[in-house]
Amino acid sequence: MSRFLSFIRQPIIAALVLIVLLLYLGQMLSPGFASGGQILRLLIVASLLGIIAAGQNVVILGGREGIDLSVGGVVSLSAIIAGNVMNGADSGILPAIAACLAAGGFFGLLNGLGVTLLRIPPLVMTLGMLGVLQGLLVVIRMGIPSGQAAPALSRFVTQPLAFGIPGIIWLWIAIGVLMALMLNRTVFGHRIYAIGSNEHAAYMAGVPVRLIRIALFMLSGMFAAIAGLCLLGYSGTSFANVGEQYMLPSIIAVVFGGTSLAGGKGGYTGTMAGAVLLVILQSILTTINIDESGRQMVFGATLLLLMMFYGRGRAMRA
Amino acid sequence: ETFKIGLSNGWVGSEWRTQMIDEAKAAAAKWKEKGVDVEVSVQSANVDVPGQIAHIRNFIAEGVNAIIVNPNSPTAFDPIFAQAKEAGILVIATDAEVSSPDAIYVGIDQTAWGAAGAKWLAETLGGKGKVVAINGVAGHPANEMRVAGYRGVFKEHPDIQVVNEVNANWDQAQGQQAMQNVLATYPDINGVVVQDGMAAGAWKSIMDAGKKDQIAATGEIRKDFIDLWIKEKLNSGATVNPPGVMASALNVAVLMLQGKELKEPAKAGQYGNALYLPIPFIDSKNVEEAAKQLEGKPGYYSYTSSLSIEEAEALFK
Amino acid sequence: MSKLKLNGVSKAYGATLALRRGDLEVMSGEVHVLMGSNGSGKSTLCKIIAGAVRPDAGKILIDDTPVTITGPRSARAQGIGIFYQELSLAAHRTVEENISLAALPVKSGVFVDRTALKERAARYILLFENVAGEGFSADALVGNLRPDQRQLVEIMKALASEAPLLIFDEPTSALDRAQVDRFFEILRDLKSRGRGIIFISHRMDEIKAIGDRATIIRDGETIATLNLAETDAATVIRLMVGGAGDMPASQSSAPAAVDGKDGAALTVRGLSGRGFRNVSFEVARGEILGFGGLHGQGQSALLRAIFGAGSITSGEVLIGESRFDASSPRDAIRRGCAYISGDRGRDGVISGRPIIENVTPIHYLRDRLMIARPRKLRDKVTPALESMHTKFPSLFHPISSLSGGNQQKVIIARWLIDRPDVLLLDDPTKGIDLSAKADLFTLIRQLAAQGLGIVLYSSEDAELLGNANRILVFNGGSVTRELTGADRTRYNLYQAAYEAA
Amino acid sequence: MAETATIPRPRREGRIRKLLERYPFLPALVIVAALLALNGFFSPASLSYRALTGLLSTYMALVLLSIAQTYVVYAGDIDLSAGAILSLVNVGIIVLMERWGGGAGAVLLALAIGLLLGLACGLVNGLVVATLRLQAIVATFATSIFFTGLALYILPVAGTPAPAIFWRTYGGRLFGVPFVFYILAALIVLITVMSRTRLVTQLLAVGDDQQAAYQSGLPVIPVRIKGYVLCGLFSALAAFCITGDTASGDPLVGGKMTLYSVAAVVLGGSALSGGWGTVVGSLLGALTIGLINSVVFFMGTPSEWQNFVQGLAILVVLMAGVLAGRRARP
Ligand SMILES: Nc1ncnc2c1ncn2[C@@H]1O[C@H](COP(=O)(O)OP(=O)(O)OP(=O)(O)O)[C@@H](O)[C@H]1O
Ligand SMILES: Nc1ncnc2c1ncn2[C@@H]1O[C@H](COP(=O)(O)OP(=O)(O)OP(=O)(O)O)[C@@H](O)[C@H]1O
Ligand SMILES: [Mg+2]
Ligand SMILES: [Mg+2]
Repeated sequence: MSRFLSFIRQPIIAALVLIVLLLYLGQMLSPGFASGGQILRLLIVASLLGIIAAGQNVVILGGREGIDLSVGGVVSLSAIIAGNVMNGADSGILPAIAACLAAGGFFGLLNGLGVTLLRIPPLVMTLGMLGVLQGLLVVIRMGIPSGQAAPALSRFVTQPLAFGIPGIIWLWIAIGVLMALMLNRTVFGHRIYAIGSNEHAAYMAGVPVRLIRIALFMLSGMFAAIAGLCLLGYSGTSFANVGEQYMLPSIIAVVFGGTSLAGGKGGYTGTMAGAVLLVILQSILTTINIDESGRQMVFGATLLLLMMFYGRGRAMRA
Repeated sequence: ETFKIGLSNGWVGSEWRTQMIDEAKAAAAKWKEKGVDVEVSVQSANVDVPGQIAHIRNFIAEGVNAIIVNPNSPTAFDPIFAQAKEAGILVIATDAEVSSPDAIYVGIDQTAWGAAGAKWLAETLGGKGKVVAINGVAGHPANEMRVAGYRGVFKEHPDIQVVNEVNANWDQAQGQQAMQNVLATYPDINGVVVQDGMAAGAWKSIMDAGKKDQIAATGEIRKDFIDLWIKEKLNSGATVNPPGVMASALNVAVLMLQGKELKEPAKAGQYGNALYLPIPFIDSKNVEEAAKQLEGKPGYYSYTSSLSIEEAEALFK
Repeated sequence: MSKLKLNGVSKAYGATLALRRGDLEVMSGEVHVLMGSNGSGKSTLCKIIAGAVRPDAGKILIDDTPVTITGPRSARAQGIGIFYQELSLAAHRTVEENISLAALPVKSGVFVDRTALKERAARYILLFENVAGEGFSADALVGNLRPDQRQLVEIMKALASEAPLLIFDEPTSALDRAQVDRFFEILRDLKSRGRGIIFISHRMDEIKAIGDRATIIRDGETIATLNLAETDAATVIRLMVGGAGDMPASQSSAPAAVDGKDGAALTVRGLSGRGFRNVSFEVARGEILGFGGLHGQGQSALLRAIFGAGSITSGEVLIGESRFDASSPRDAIRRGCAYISGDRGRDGVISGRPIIENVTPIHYLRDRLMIARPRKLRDKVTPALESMHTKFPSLFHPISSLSGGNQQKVIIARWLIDRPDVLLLDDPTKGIDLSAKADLFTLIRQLAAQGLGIVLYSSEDAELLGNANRILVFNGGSVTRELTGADRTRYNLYQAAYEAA
Repeated sequence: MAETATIPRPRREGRIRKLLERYPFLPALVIVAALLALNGFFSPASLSYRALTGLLSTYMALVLLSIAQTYVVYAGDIDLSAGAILSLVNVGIIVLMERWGGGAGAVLLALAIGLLLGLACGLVNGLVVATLRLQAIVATFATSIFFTGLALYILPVAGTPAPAIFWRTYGGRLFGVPFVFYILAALIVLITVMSRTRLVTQLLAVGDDQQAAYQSGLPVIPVRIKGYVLCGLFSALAAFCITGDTASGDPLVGGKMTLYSVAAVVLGGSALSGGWGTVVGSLLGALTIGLINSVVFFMGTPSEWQNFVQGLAILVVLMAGVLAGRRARP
């Protein structure tokens, strides 16, 4: 029982309660907001964010101020690569997945190498990489035919697959289960937490610190690549800069989920709840009819308010 | 005759901008046939406002004859344009108007752009119905002008009710999400005014909700959307902000550098320095024609138009 | 005169009752020793007095007046200065800035008064003249200093508070003899000037040397206050471990030399690297080789280098017959080398993680595991922890909920699941209590008997003399003397350590 | 023991290290010099007095914003709302100057209010991060959204010219010397004075190890709040410069500048983890970013490649800054 309780940690409960409250609020403000179909559609959007946040999550867990600001760039890149590889044909989906994962993994590898071999702080390394990726997007767009999503991919993302739930939500659930297993039940997972909470001690206990950190950045790149692929399915066509809007929200989702930006503490289940929470909040704000300036002020203040529930650090005086 | 023209673009986040630069370069090449050597020098990268001011400074240092800029801010360039003018450089803004009295604007009237779409929608809806608007970046001048444009039109149609206006930052995916949310809370809307860059996304949500026959919405000028439009027989109409505006601006610039004078000086617009270009409009009547122009082009390619050298010459005395 | 009085102070961290009932009275002009095994609540008590920890209940009286301490600042204002067991230094600031950190001298209201800062620092640095070691200066960055030098800075910082009541929570754990001697001189001087001093150490000889009275604390409760001059060590230990508690086995006579007929477990030939040079020795299977000498003479650096965590510029290392130049700890562990560091905060504890995850990393590596099955691991982990008599609520509690000593036991336990061939001990008992120490050395001897080659570096002479078959004395990065058989005396050890220093 | 086996440690490295320890901004200085040289090589005109004045007046805002960022980074914090504060102050003073008629008195009064506005924003950030203990990156991102909303409320669309007296002074000359040089001089004096204050030492100590600083008796929360307040004040100063250089109000003007300010701090050799760095380094870092943008152009990079080359150059220089900076730290 106590194991069960410690597994379902506090922030997740809090996030779930808040999700219900927000849905209720949304329904009050604009009837129809919390209808079944709409909730599914919100979950699709949340899956996109949540998949990116999975990568962000492991990088943050790995410590040494881990953070990946380049996810937005990788998402955009992957959407463009996928669109061009599949170009509207279902037969192109598998090659597209391979190409996206390879690209995401490659840029993750570069991030990881910079962070470990050259010891560049992740914030700096990935911010720089974001700039490079944005430049690359412009370059590879020269003369390349634009891509269309394959119909099967679009169906996977937007149409029900089983039990009335779209494939992407199933995918997200599967990722959630795999992440929980990886973090709690594999040596790799334990090593992520180890390097996140005391890198030097982990090193002295034979943990391949660099290798793992590189792997984390590669994972982040690959999750972003998967999200980019799904985003292509969501929007049908690829376009430059699709990923930009996900950079900071992916971090916020992780924080909302109770993972500490200092590393070594937290998990993915909370992040999933955090992603849902964030998406619901954003949609409520789009549906209420006030000026954009008002929306932004409400959004900023609500973010702060919500962070008060979990994002808080420890008091210096124990 | 040799002219050196600097092109500055401060944001590279969309294909439209790339096409804009490409068309401008192509326009410069055309002048060769006329025996005029137009050398373009391009600065195009993501920069902040100081970064784009630095673009202009670099051009001044390089000693160009004219600068054409797609500005990151409408007002931030007044002092630097003054310096450029002092240095004898012709400054033309395109795509977004600038407040500087030392520059002229050559491009479309964004207010009219917004109005044209709204007018099409109002007519399509027969002057009554519930409408939502999906706008670009709040506070961005082009967005605010477009908003003013459609508001003005709807004011003339008292039976059209704008039930909500949301911002989706000219991002296709955000437009799609915004449309989803809107459809959930206003299931009975009849029309959508959505700016290009987001219209494809909004339409995707409309189609996903199975409402493509109940709702009329403005559209995109990208090839992939126009193809979809024809295929799905969408009830759409798209005002065109052609990426060719910079090419038009370049042609005007060369003629001005040759010492020609405009028949009607650029005096339009809120800043009194604008030379407005015609705004093409695509609706179900001429969408096939638009598709023909775009045949063989990549999906991100936009329907475009620009002043040819001859058309530009016609504006001058 | 009573300087400080605590009445029924208590503190719980979540479910752990760190301090049940703390009663304490410290007089002006005395050195009052706090004694207790690891995790008994000494540091908690001190931090409560210093304002760093908020007590749940209890009264604090200073000069017989009840006071409320709201934080470290308020404690300072009420005349309390403290040396923290885990130090409280800013690594990128200079020694002089650290000494005055809490009350930087200012001029014109906002600017740091550099002259005053230097003068003040010079005063305290002077106190440790000649014993502070190479590289210690007012403008050195603290992060560049050795652990013992850092501890000296923390001492100076506490002294600079010029507080009437000074608390020293294990200030000597990294200091060498000369430094301890100098520090005690200073304490005696302070005492004579009427300051009240609280002092914590796990070293009996130090307690004897400096303490006036002692308060014994057990399981978060203060048991008794004794006059040290009238008590013997056995009584104190009995009080610390509780009435029927098992007495720590007093160190049996020093072990005999090992003949080495089973061959060498570890051979080091002409090894040089950062911090040590040209060191050669051999450890036979079953042998415990001691490293002695003052602090920072290359012992730790050498051990780390062998373990693959330091630099080696020349020389060679063999484990058994095969050449072994570990490029990383990972490499070293795979080939059967183990290294237990006394600096658990840096090298050992994976803080915030469950105890079980703190024990398993070596097992993961040596068994090449991919999947972590808690049930299977529990069967491996529990015996290892029990062999050290570790006290822990459950395997899934975070390690940070344990006391320092118990944390160290957890760290040691991680090396016991899969037997190594060579065990390197780098001052492994730092901060662990007497009975834990006894447990550890019993275990070490057992391991030696099973044929491991063991290298033991300890800053406590008694540990070396009591356990090592041979002792290599280090000075300036190389071995200056080898003590075997009857030569292994306290006198010889000191003499060898100091001769060239 | 003979000297034969002393630990090999080249003396040169020791000297460089000492030098870096004393002047951590040296690498940034070298990079700035190299970029200036490159600029001059590709386009001699870009090194003219006039061009340098222009560079300075354009990037003075980013310089100030980077300095603002440095003070919070000292304490191990970060302020992702610095750019939003800049925008807010920019529209705030523009609107006030306009409303009060644009005379010299109005300008000065508006500037004073602008400073107060920056201070208030900094205070909000400080309270949220230090007192409420929210994680700095996300909390200041949230406040940045709030501040941007407020800026949009004050001035919904860019526009409203600044009084001529204001921007003519900023862009003009005094006794024949461009005004920005006076600003630069004043700034250097100001940061030198600042570096001697107790607050800066305290910020650095807090950044080094917050818990240790608290246990030592430092007023950690007030110190961090003061760091954010300083950041707010310098962001307001940055807003004055951008207002001087652009002579108008734009509620989105600072949005893109925040991340550049963080990059500039790192380029200047400061540690994002806190406890180590210099303000001068950040000043140079901001100029580096400006110079990279120019050099990419003057090199004649094809337009499609400019963004890529610019990104790559910034990444490479960031790496160089970090690597050089680390050699100096213990
Ligand atoms: N030589 C070393 N000595 C001591 N600690 C080290 C050493 N190398 C690394 N560390 C510690 O381990 C952390 C991670 O280092 P690193 O990335 O080198 O690990 P690694 O992947 O095991 O590398 P390798 O096995 O190649 O040495 C460092 O931040 C540091 O704390
Ligand atoms: N921050 C904390 N969180 C949770 N528990 C703690 C914390 N600090 C101490 N404890 C617990 O409080 C108890 C007393 O710890 P304390 O550090 O006071 O012991 P100690 O007597 O100083 O031991 P040592 O001799 O090992 O330093 C221990 O059981 C420890 O696990
Ligand atoms: Mg203790
Ligand atoms: Mg290494």
